[in-house]
Amino acid sequence: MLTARRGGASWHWTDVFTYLYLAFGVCLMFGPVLWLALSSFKTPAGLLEFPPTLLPLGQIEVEVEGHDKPLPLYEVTMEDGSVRELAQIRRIGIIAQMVDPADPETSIRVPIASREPIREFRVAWENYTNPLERFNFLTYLNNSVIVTVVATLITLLINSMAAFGLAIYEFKGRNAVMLFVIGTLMIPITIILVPAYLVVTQLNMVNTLWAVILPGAATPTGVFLLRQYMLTLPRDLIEAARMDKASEWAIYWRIVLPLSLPAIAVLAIFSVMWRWNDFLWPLVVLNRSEVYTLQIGLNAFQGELDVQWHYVLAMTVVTLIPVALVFAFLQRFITTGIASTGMK
Amino acid sequence: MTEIILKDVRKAYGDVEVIHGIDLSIDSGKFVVFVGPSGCGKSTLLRIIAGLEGVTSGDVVIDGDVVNEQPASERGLAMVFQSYALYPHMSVYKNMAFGLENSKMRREEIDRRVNDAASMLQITPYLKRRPKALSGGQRQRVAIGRAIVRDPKAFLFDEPLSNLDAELRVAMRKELASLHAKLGGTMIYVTHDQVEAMTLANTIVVLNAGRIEQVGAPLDLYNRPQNTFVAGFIGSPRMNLVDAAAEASDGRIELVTGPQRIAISSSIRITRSDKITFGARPEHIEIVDEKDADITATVDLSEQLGGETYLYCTPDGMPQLTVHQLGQLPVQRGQEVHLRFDRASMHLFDGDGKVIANGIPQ
Amino acid sequence: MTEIILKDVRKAYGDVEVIHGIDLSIDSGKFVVFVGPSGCGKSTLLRIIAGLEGVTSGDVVIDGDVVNEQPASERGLAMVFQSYALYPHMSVYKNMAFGLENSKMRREEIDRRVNDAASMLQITPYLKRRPKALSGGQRQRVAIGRAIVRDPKAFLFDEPLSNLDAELRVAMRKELASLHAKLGGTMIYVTHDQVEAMTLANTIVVLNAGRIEQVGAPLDLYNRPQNTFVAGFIGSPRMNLVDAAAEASDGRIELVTGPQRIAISSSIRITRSDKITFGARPEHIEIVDEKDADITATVDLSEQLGGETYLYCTPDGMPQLTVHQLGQLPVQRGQEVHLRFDRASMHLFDGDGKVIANGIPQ
Amino acid sequence: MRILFGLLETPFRALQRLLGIGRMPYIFLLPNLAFFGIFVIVPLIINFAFSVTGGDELFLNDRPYIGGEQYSYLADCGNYLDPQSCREDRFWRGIYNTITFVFFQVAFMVLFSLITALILNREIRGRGFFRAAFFFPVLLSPVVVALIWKWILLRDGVLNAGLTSIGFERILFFVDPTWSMFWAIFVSIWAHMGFYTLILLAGLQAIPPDLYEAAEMDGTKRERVFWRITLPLLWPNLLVVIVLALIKAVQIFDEVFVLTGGGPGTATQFIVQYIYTTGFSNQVQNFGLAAAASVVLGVVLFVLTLVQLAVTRRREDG
Amino acid sequence: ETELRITWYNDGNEGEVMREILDRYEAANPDVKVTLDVVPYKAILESLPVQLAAGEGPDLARVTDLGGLSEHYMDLTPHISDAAYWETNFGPFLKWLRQPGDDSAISGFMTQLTVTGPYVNKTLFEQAGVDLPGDGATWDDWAVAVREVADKLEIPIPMAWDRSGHRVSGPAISMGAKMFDADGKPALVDDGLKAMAGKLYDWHQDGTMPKELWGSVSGSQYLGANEDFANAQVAMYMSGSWQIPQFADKIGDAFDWWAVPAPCGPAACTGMPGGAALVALKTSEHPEEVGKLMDYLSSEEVLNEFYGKTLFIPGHLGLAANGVEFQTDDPRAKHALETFAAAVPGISPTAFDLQGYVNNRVMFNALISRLGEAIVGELTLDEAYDRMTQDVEQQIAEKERGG
Ligand SMILES: Nc1ncnc2c1ncn2[C@@H]1O[C@H](COP(=O)(O)OP(=O)(O)OP(=O)(O)O)[C@@H](O)[C@H]1O
Ligand SMILES: Nc1ncnc2c1ncn2[C@@H]1O[C@H](COP(=O)(O)OP(=O)(O)OP(=O)(O)O)[C@@H](O)[C@H]1O
Ligand SMILES: O=P(O)(O)OC[C@H](O)CO
Ligand SMILES: [Mg+2]
Ligand SMILES: [Mg+2]
Repeated sequence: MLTARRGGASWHWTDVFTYLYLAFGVCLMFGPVLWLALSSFKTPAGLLEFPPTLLPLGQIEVEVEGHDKPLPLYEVTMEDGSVRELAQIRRIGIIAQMVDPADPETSIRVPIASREPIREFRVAWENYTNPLERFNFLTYLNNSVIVTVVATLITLLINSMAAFGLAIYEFKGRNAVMLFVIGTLMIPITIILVPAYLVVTQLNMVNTLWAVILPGAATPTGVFLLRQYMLTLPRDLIEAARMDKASEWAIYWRIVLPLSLPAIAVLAIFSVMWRWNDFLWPLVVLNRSEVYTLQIGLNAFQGELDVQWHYVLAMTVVTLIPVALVFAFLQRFITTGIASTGMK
Repeated sequence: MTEIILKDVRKAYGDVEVIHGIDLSIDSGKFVVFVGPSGCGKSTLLRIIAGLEGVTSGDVVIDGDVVNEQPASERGLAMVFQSYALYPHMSVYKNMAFGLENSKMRREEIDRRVNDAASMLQITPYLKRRPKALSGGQRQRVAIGRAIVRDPKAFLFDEPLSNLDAELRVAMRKELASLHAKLGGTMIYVTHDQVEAMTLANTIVVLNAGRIEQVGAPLDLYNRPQNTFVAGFIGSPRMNLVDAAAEASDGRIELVTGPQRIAISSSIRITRSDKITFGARPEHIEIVDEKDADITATVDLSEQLGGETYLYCTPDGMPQLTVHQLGQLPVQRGQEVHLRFDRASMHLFDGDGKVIANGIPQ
Repeated sequence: MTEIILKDVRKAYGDVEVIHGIDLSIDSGKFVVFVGPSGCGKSTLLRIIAGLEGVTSGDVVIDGDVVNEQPASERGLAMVFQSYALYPHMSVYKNMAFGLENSKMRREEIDRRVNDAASMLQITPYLKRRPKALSGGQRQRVAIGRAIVRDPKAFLFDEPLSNLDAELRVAMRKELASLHAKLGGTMIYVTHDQVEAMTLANTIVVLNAGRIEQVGAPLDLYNRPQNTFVAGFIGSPRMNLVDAAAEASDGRIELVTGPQRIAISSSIRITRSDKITFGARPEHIEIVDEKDADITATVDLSEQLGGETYLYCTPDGMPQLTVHQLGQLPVQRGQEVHLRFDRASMHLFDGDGKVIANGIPQ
Repeated sequence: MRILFGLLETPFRALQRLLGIGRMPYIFLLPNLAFFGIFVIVPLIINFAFSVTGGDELFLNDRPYIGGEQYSYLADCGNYLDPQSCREDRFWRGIYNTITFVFFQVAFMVLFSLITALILNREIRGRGFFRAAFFFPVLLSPVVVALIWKWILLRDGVLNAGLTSIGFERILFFVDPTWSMFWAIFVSIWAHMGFYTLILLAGLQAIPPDLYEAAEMDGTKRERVFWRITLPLLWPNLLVVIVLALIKAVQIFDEVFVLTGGGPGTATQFIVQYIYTTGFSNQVQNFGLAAAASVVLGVVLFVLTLVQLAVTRRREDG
Repeated sequence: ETELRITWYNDGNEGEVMREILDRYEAANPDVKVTLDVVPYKAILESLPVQLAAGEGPDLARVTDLGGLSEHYMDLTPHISDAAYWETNFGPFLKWLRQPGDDSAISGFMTQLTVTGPYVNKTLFEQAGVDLPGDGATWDDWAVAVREVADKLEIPIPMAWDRSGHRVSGPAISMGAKMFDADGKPALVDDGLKAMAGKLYDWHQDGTMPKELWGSVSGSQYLGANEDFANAQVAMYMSGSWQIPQFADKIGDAFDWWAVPAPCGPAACTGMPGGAALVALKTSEHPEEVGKLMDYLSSEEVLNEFYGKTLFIPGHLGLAANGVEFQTDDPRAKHALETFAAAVPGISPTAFDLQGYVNNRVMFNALISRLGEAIVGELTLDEAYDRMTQDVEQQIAEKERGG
């Protein structure tokens, strides 16, 4: 029985399996993200390296007398088998001209295959600072935040209103509306991209944040999730409120909404995720930089012929930070909330 | 002070009629209790009065106005739910103030009313707590408080005590009685608990399958049930009801059931009949000497509660009888006892279950 | 036929000890009932016996073997849960057969046992149904049937009737009693219901806060409670317990509480004491003429149940007393009544709540 | 909040007076349905209109009506089981790839979410943390998920570094159709498993613990408890998970597109990617054909929905 | 104040360079503000066409589907000061931006002329002791040489070609592919193309080329081997002039990366020309200002700075002839720039026609996607040829259906 182990009882194979599975699972779930984060601090050259290093490294450079610029330091295996630390002056073909920093006068010729760069832990902050300086980062951030917040608020409001209508009342056409809602759960946005764009142009919303905010506001998932939750609220409460002279709006706003908080929190989390991560749709409807969201702005490093990976990774990490924060703050809602909403 | 009248009220869900024409008049200031078996329509009737359900036909009249079309929020009644239905996200204070806020009452007035009700119900110390942090009895009081503050035309209660444990139920029952004495408002109370009905009501309405069986004061129902349903329903443990045939003999009437014959005075006008039912409450069957006995029975089970004893015993050819005696009877399973029905408290019903006599003169 | 012995059993959850050393011996074939207030450890103790919880220290001995390390599945006991814990996805038959299938019993034997149990419990017609399609009482019977088929060493019941309504509870209680009479196995039964405990038990174990207060036959506990806890706990409505001082005067002893003085015979050996508690059950207080009365009290509330009457009345300077009388007393709120304590049924306890006397000779 | 409430309460109260409580649900539904109609239903209708017209023009006025031609083009096959024999071979390959993907993805998704849920349902220390850890990837955008894994799986990625360091050959994962499909399945399970795990966890927690105790009293072995108690009682939740996972799997696009680019060849090109490329990322944006394919997809998904509805309905009844 | 919007994408630093130039322009023209909307390249390829079709485009855009979008271009002729200057200096490229049948419109200029051609890792050749095949070497000669290098040094990838129709087309034309029939209609598959495709196919089977590019993604997606080359995993890399800035940046002097002239086939020794153009769009409401801006941007002085700083091959004939001052002191980059610039005159006219053909991407896409499917074994080569022809026919027919 994989459910609970009582204190005192002897170890069952499932106990061992459980802990192995969990250890492995945590590595598997967090490992890749950590790897991404570490990689984002590597230089473009560091990223290309194989085998990859765990930590970001940079080659050590030393000042050598008689040379204006600092020279890169190498570990060289000499012909006699001894190992020396030498700085490289230049490389011509397969021969490097090197110099011992202690003895700047004599230059030594070394085949390039016998040297290894000497490196140290070095964080390439420029992966972060360059793009952030180069772009109107704050504008993009601002837009993303506006889109995420406003869209989430609208989504929460109209979805919860609809869910309220569907959960609390019995009325003609209720089943039809539900079927409709569930039916549209099935349609991936990708396949109606172009017609949806047409609608947005007709509404003159292209290049406004509304074009990103409004179309996704009426999520079927949200209506469905909230309704299922509201169905579990005791009907007595609603009747008690009616006896208390509450208007239907007051019942919605002051009774049902606060009580649906766990489900609303879950929807809020999802909505924030959807909006924050949204890429394809904004790419179509936003083409002016003052309305770019972060996802568009930061993906501008994906060119035609070259992807500037060091920037892409760094910017991916930047967009992950809010996700991580949301995660940290709302983690208890996520784990208990989704379970309690049942999302069925 | 509010008078509520139901005129031929009917209610159907879809094709199924569950309330079959109820006529009832509830006088102002009275404590009326609806009792009846589960599913008989008690809650439905209460909710019809509250306005939470519409009627299919008939009228609900409150203080002379037909309110059929008025939504619950405008009828000015207050209801206490079985589940209490306290708003879990509001403090006790907020719970009680909610209804007043809805009618846009002034802050100070709300404050005054809530505090008055709270101190009357002794829940002032909990005003800031959430319902979750209260015990069952406290919650119950908050639910009542929420009704009181509104100063409603009438109070409706739907099994308000059934979620409490036995001891608390007794205590709350006493509080409700004194509350009614204090407030004096019209109260309609649904319960399936005998004791609550008997002790709280001015008037008990016995419902069965969507119809009224009998309306009356508690002891009236206990002493003079109009039919076997009420006889069996009121009183705990149930009245022993035995089917018998009535045979006249010797200027007396004999109730014949199986081999047993119980003679009663012929002062009762009863025609010879094959189908009759006689009833005797467990507390109205005495254990007597053989010579005085109506019947002899074998004890199936004796339940000694200390202060009282229940005997379950079966006379030859008759269904089991319950006998209730004070004190600790030294009776064993399998023993024979001689029983006598107290004639003055015996009930006779005809073949349709209608009463013939409540109490038979010796 | 199984004997179960607990030796200084203790149980702690984390740092909190909830069972503080229980010694108890349950004889083979006996029906033992655990009672006590909520949270006192009844269920925990039962689950320790079942093997669903381990002990922190002490031993559980079944038929002479210490079974502390034996998992529940191997102790050969059967348990009936408050929630019934029927497998909702299996038919009644499957529910009953499941435990037998686990022990790889032959099909025919399983079939025989299930059918026997089913016919004994009168659930044969429902064998194919799922538990959801059964009423509360039927489910209860299936749960018992599931226990019976296994022919267990002992039956454990954790409040098995508490989910049933009042009427059904009475019926099932009777069935359980006759079941024990028929099967004769050792049964341990947890309840918080007075009546169940009194009527079912051979032996009642009164628990309080993880300790045993008293062990004895039901009437023994009723008649001779060893302390105020048991006195107050056993019997419903509760015994009236009044704090008083004992003063010797005139060769008699007077119990002084407020302005009231109640004289009792000095045959009781009681030293003059400031702190004493006397108890009288509601059924042991009589309404008498003024001249015979111990005290005079004002009626706060009278509850007329038809066959019996409860009076709640407050004597001057004393706490409220409950009085229980048979019949319909014509007593009104506010009226004065003269009360006398039946000396033979009066109980005296010392300052620590220990019994001094159960019954005072006149 | 309070102000917003007050602001909206007055008009709503007036509406309620005017219309009666019976009509209030329509008022509550209105905003959502309006948004929905404008941004989902209208596009769906346009999409259908696209599917019965031709050309590469965007506005319907400019597109000639061609009836079911796009549909018959899609359906033009020598042998439906052999994409090679079809006019639009990629559409059919997309379908068959999707079927393969859905089959394995759903099977393993359910299996692993079940195992994870069972494990997370045990009384283990730090259960909250572990639950969160398994849920975490659900929060990542599909593009990020794919980027992360692509970065790991490339020729010079960390996985190959690991393999070579323990003496294996490098594997070019994205060149081998089987590996590509494997990773497409793996990564999509990685990304979404947490969600399904939580649904199952909720189901597991809804199983009354006393059933397990009853089973224990009945002398049941752990494995048997799992098969005879846990699994049957979890079945409704499992069904929900299966159906949801099925629908999501049919819709798969972004993750796999960024991860494998649909390759090698067309080995991981799924139906939505086919629609996307045909209608959007080819030089001649063939809206008509893409729309026809998406209508076909829509019908398939709708059938799946009906199945789900039937299933849940039965669960509620039974 | 007028605001002009340019939708732009970046491969390297060209956005920054352009911004500097625009800043100066704004300073000189205070009534005009020019905004550079930098988008991912994906948006240029996928979103921009839909936006333009819906009439929602910007004033200008940097595009690569030169012909495909031509119906949306504005004719700048009335708005620029000197049409003759444009004809002289951008003549051959203006054609690429015109719709079929039009031979006068001026819509923009090339921000970057690209020439496809191979790079080699000269250091690897030296280490292996293999000589670089000289001028006039054929693709087969190169294949032999790179295999030898790879064998000796255990380099995983002897030769890599970008997964791009554009890349294959140069060599295909060298092998004799005609691309069009006598009527100028597209005729992708002929013996020349088959010869090239066959080689490509064989090289993938025998390990000369890695399957990671052609055998990896599906459809017409682009994949480059630039990172593997920069990581010294590749001996010869068939790409183009646009790689120069990033190689200068990423490789530095880690090894000698050398651009070499296009290898030969029986018909020619040609690469493909191509590139990105900055075009004016019909959707603009400020044609006058757009014209003025284009005048400024297209001036020889500004372009010299632009090409020089971005290390792009000039799309300006005057500058090409006089030589741009490339702002790099990397000898390898200089050499590469010279090599590609010198290749321009030798580009086959077929290559120019193909580049100028409106639907050339339809052909490229058919070519790569089907060739890719053949390389991984989903199709035989012959099936692939049939599918290519069918793809091109179907898409062009669909396009023509709308009129
Ligand atoms: N919404 C409804 N739809 C259909 N039938 C209903 C509905 N509500 C109640 N009923 C039926 O109406 C009858 C009366 O129900 P009601 O709740 O009034 O009974 P009750 O007397 O309050 O019972 P209980 O003591 O169990 O609360 C029952 O048969 C019930 O099944
Ligand atoms: N798993 C547990 N962890 C911590 N404390 C527990 C646990 N189970 C029970 N307790 C505590 O042990 C005490 C005894 O609980 P138990 O359930 O045995 O009481 P009970 O007598 O059965 O009460 P009730 O009549 O309410 O069922 C209680 O104080 C309870 O809070
Ligand atoms: O990568 P392609 O196929 O778009 O072609 C490269 C062009 O020549 C770059 O401008
Ligand atoms: Mg009811
Ligand atoms: Mg318990």
